[in-house]
Amino acid sequence: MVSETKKSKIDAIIRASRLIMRMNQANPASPKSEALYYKMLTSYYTCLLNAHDEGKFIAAHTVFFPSEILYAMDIVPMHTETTTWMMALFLGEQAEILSAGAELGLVPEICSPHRGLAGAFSLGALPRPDAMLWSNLICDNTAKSGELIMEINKCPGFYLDHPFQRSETEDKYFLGELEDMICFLEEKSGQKMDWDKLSKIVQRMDHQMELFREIGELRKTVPSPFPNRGFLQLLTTDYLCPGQPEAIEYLEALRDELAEMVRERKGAVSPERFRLMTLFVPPMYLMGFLEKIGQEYGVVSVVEPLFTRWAEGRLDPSQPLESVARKAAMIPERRSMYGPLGQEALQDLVDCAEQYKVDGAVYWAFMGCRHTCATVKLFKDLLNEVDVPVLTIDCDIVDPTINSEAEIREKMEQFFELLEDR
Amino acid sequence: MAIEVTQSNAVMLPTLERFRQINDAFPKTGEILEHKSKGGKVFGWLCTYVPEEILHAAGILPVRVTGYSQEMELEDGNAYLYINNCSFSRSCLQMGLRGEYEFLDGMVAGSTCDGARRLFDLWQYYIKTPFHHILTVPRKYTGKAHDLYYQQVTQFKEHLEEFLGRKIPDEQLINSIEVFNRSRALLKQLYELRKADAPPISGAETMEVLNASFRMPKETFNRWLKDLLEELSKSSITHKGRARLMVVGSVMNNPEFINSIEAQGGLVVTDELCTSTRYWSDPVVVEKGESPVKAISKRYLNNFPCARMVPSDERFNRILNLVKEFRVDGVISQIIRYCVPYAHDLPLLRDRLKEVGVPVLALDVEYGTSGSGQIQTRVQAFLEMIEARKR
Amino acid sequence: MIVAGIDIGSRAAKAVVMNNGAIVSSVTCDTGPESVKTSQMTIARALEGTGLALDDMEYVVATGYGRVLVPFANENISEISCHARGITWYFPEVRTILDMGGQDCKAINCDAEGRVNNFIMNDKCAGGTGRFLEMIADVLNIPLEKIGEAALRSKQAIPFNTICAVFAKSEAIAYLRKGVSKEDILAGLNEAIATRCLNLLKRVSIEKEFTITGGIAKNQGMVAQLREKVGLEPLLSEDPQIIGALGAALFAEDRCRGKAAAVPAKVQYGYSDGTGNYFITIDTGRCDGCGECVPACPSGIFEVAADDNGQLKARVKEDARKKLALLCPGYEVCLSKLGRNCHTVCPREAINHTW
Amino acid sequence: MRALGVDIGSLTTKAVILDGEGIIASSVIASGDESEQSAGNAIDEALKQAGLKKDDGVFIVSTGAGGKDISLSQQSKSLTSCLARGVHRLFPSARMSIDMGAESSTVIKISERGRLNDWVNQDKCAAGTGIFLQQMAKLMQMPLDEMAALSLQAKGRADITSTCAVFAESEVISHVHREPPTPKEDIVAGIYYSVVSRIISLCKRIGIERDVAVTGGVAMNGGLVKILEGELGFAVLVPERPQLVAALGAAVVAQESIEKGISG
Ligand SMILES: Nc1ncnc2c1ncn2[C@@H]1O[C@H](COP(=O)(O)OP(=O)(O)O)[C@@H](O)[C@H]1O
Ligand SMILES: Nc1ncnc2c1ncn2[C@@H]1O[C@H](COP(=O)(O)OP(=O)(O)O)[C@@H](O)[C@H]1O
Ligand code: SF4
Ligand code: SF4
Ligand code: SF4
Repeated sequence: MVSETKKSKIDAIIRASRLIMRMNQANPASPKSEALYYKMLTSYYTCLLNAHDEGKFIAAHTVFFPSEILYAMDIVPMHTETTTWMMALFLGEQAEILSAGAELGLVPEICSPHRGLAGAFSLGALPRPDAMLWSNLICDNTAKSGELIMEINKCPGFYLDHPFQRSETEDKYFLGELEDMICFLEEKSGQKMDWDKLSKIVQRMDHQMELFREIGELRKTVPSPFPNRGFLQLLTTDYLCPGQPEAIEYLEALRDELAEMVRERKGAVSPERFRLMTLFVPPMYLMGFLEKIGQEYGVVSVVEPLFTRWAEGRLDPSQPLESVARKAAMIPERRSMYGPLGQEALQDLVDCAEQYKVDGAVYWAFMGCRHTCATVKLFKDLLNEVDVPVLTIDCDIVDPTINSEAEIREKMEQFFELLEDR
Repeated sequence: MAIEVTQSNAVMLPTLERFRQINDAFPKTGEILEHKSKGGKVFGWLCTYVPEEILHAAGILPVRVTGYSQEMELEDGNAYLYINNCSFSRSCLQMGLRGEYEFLDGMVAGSTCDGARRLFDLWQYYIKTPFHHILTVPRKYTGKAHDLYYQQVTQFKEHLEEFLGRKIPDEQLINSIEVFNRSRALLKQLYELRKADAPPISGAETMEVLNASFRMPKETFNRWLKDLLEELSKSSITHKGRARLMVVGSVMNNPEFINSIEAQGGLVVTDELCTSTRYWSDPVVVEKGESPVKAISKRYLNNFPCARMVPSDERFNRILNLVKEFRVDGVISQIIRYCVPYAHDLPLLRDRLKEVGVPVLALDVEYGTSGSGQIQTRVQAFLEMIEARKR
Repeated sequence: MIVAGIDIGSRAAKAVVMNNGAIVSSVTCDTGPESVKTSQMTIARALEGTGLALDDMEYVVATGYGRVLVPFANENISEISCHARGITWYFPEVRTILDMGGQDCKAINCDAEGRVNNFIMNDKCAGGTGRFLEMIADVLNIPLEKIGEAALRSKQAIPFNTICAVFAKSEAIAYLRKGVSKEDILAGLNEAIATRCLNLLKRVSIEKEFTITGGIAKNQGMVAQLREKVGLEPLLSEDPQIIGALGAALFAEDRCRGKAAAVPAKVQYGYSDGTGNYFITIDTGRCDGCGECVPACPSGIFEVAADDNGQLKARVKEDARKKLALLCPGYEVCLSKLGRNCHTVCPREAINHTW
Repeated sequence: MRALGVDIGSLTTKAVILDGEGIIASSVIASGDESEQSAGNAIDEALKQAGLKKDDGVFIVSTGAGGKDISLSQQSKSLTSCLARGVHRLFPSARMSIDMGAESSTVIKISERGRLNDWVNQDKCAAGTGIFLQQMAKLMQMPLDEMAALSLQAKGRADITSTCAVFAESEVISHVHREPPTPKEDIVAGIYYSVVSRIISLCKRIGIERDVAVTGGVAMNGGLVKILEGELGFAVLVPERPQLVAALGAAVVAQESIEKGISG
């Protein structure tokens, strides 16, 4: 086992995000929310970095995990996929991490963030967790990630089983799973669940979801005020700090800024020529490029149905655990990526195209993600019916060696030409 | 250097030929057409977590949905499921899209893995089979998981009853359980024969039997299999190889693939596949006072697990037991590319087998492959490696 | 003891002739379209000037892609085993082998005796193989033998996005058109290939010492890239391309020494007459000459003697061979009368009867 | 003002000149190392045919792999858009077109107005492209047209399962030297079939819609087109000079620009 303090890369992430935060603060033109976002990141990772020194219990978990419960139990969460991305993004260490994953014997067909996170653990780049938590929300990769990591870290683990469909019995089963997980955590960490705290987190989470929806509404205006890279930040916020004061602070500031821009009829790009729907996630390492090409061609992503469309509904702080379960069902990703593909999710896609006045859609077909790619054709058929052309780009979301910027630029330019022609 | 066979078996084992004919004719087998012509319904099922007894008790002929028995350009499959879903699901979908499963009156799947559930999603949209059902299959073995799965099986039964417009009585279910258990017991007998030093049946031949078991009425299958066992007991044929091998992995039902291993002298004595051991290994046990549906749901969730289940050690332990029982010298893991559950388990499984000194050959294959030259080279090298170790 | 190993690869055919543990000659020829002809031509070239003929070979082992089509070979063994065996001749300490040939690339992990522990091969796509480099050499108009040196002169390797053998070629052409130097193009390709190889190696686990075999190991540019990517100094033999054939020759020697019988040899004694088949088979691959069967047989038909390789093996006595049915009542009869027979006493299950 | 379209492909460079009536001149030359120069030569050749001089007022639109970075043209347009325009000009009923050039295969969908609606191209692997066919022809030691003619006589079809051009090569070799050897025409049919199945796979990704046109150099390969038709189950439209379609489309774009009054 590698000693974590020697090799863990968390402090490097903190240094990087703190640097960006300072740069933002120093630049009067930069929106206040930017600095708040990096402040949120800094505090999340500082907490993680110091956890073991402060005698705290670290629970590593996969994506879409109800970390509200961890916060309420005063357990320090570590979002494994996001943290691995951060390393890749800020420190440019994809190659090393992915190759460590290969060394464990994980074949290239496995989703790269998951190959990467196993690799990161085996390198000792992530702090050693005291427990590993994982679930089948959202896919087979998340469902299978846990056991290898338990073995690498020699730590206990809990697998949270999400039922596939929704019905009374299935909801009950999930609630039971959450209860069992709390028992597991109480036993392993020696800490108790603080129900009042959970209730407060749920209340803030409810507010947070409202903020997401408000931001979504603001993006419907022409021109859209929200920059292309912003979408990743929204995701990270929910992944890392659900119902946390830092998240609320950032999102409120962001909402106010966007509202202000809408009032002033200012767009994120000007002039705004094409409004895009983004399907699945663009490669993380291309965020800067997308920002640039957006400015160049007047293209702005206005909606990401698979990632930013929260289902309707409210949470009830007086029923905190039920609310945590309910939130899981409202996660945008869950509606179209997990569970049987219902008419409702498909209709929503079409509605989005109309409500957001979308000119075209770009489907980032991430080759590691099987179930999203399986919908490429279906979504394309549906969107074509309402006259929205769809560009599909095969890519890898963290490994820049799969396709070059030039190649993607070429495809996108061609697509803009197509849009122009119409 | 192939496995040594003492005699050609065509004469000795006429029933094996009959099984082979069923497989060659699939999906247009006489048995399926006959059932249809008598006004019977035929349903397709996708995964070993679909309780076949329920269909059988309803008078339906259950047929396992499989893909093309060859490696090919899956034009339709690629278009609809994209190229990164396992070629098994793409191959099945392609057969479906090309109308080769048009005789199906229903399609039943379980939420087993991403590939299977997406295949089901698209089947629902693009291939309009009259009846569709997907069961939520929990990934755990806890009491709560059993309760949930029991509920799911009950709901499935109710959905089916509604579709058929009649009830499925418990007596029918009990009868079906008996038929299926008999089938399982007979298959177990067949596998017992393979424990011998020089078994009377090869791995590729066993696969023919298994394939036929998904594609014909169980009653007939049981009769035939009994005949085959009889013939085997009288036959003087023996098979001997350079090493005793076990094939593990997801789905695989092309006997040619096993044949290409056996052509190198590796005798396949047992396996751990969706299309074999995982299909037949555990019987349904109806405890006193228990409803047949409960007994069925219990068996299906507790059955020899797929890599989707947690903890994986349940599966690993079963594999280790088989390795011991069948005196396995080496394990060939064949994983269809883009099959995530099995690919994720491989590093751990390799470690477990290493502890007991059993080497693993990992092959990434496409569904339907019959074993290319490259695969044969690998198998040959693997056998040489096993022999070198024994020395 | 004169033996030969022949490796019919996808791009080149190699042969090694050995006499009592010393290499007599070795050759490398192009692989023609017909494996049979290629193999005959290759062995003929290898024997040229040695004063030896094909008939003098006691044992020939074939390996490589065309191994099953060598008419004069006594046995075929996969190239994976042969490379591992061959490299021990030079470097017994090698644990990790990267074999880079014409159409495939293999990473092998082996032990001190050249026994393979684990291996992995590329498939589906020939990008990054010897054939690929040949195409590039062709495009750049540099002789294959010179591409290694050329790459070493590069100052700034250019990044390649594709590993498809055919497309990399056109990408290379495009770079040429843009005026990028041939050296830099080669270095860029080598880097892309080395990355792929590293991934293969990682999947079998990299241990010291490390070697590269196969024709591409002659390409210094490639070797330099691999040295850097893998982070280990590869041990290189003087002709890495013949390692497979050398391994095959070493296996042939082993066979001659009877270390292991090539085909599990079975010796049959007996006859058939109007009343039935009377054969006793002794599996000499299994028999270790323990002699348990000799006293166990009430008719005393067995004896133990040294075989051609000087190993002790059981056999049926000369004078008993013609009258087996008279001497031996059948093993089941023995068992029921005496409670034991030659089958039950043999610890290695080497004896079989037909009656 | 005349409209000139130039398509700089990886293998050949094509130029087409249009006036109000129709095509007045065209040229096909081998692409050289320099896109600029290839384009220049093709343009000069076409102008010569038309009896025109550069300063006679031509508006040039370039397209193709090398079309973007040349200074000779007043405008550049992507290959897919030009193909759509070109095909629409020739076959207004075509809703889909398969373009098979040397190093890429592109399938496009065309709206009723002749605009590009959707496209997909063969990426990252040479299987199923013209250059693959050329390599195979070299291997079979016969010219492309002879090979095409031969395929029409095939009774069977050799199995060529490898998708990688290099591996397919060794499959072909093993067919040639099999005992008894697979008939040459069957091998050729097998090769064509492997290309066709890839192409159809591409088509299916965006959904096949009739009528279908086939363009690019490979469309001159009658044998392949026949197999393609067989697999599609209906006849396709093949222009008289399929190689020129993209250049024609570029010329159409040039004409539109002239009409809109944009000039260089
Ligand atoms: N002198 C050389 N310099 C560089 N590369 C070489 C040289 N000789 C052979 N090669 C490379 O080695 C390859 C053949 O390797 P080899 O191991 O013989 O392959 P195979 O066994 O598959 O025929 C050729 O394709 C070529 O790329
Ligand atoms: N006469 C012919 N018969 C059959 N195929 C041909 C013929 N001429 C060219 N081809 C095919 O067309 C391809 C070149 O197509 P082309 O459209 O000129 O390519 P690009 O535009 O990419 O340069 C060649 O690779 C070859 O396969
Ligand atoms: S990207 Fe797809 S495969 Fe990867 S974790 Fe997410 S849902 Fe799973
Ligand atoms: S092969 Fe793997 S991915 Fe495909 S259906 Fe089976 S378990 Fe799922
Ligand atoms: S069966 Fe009896 S008599 Fe025959 S060889 Fe064996 S011990 Fe001897």
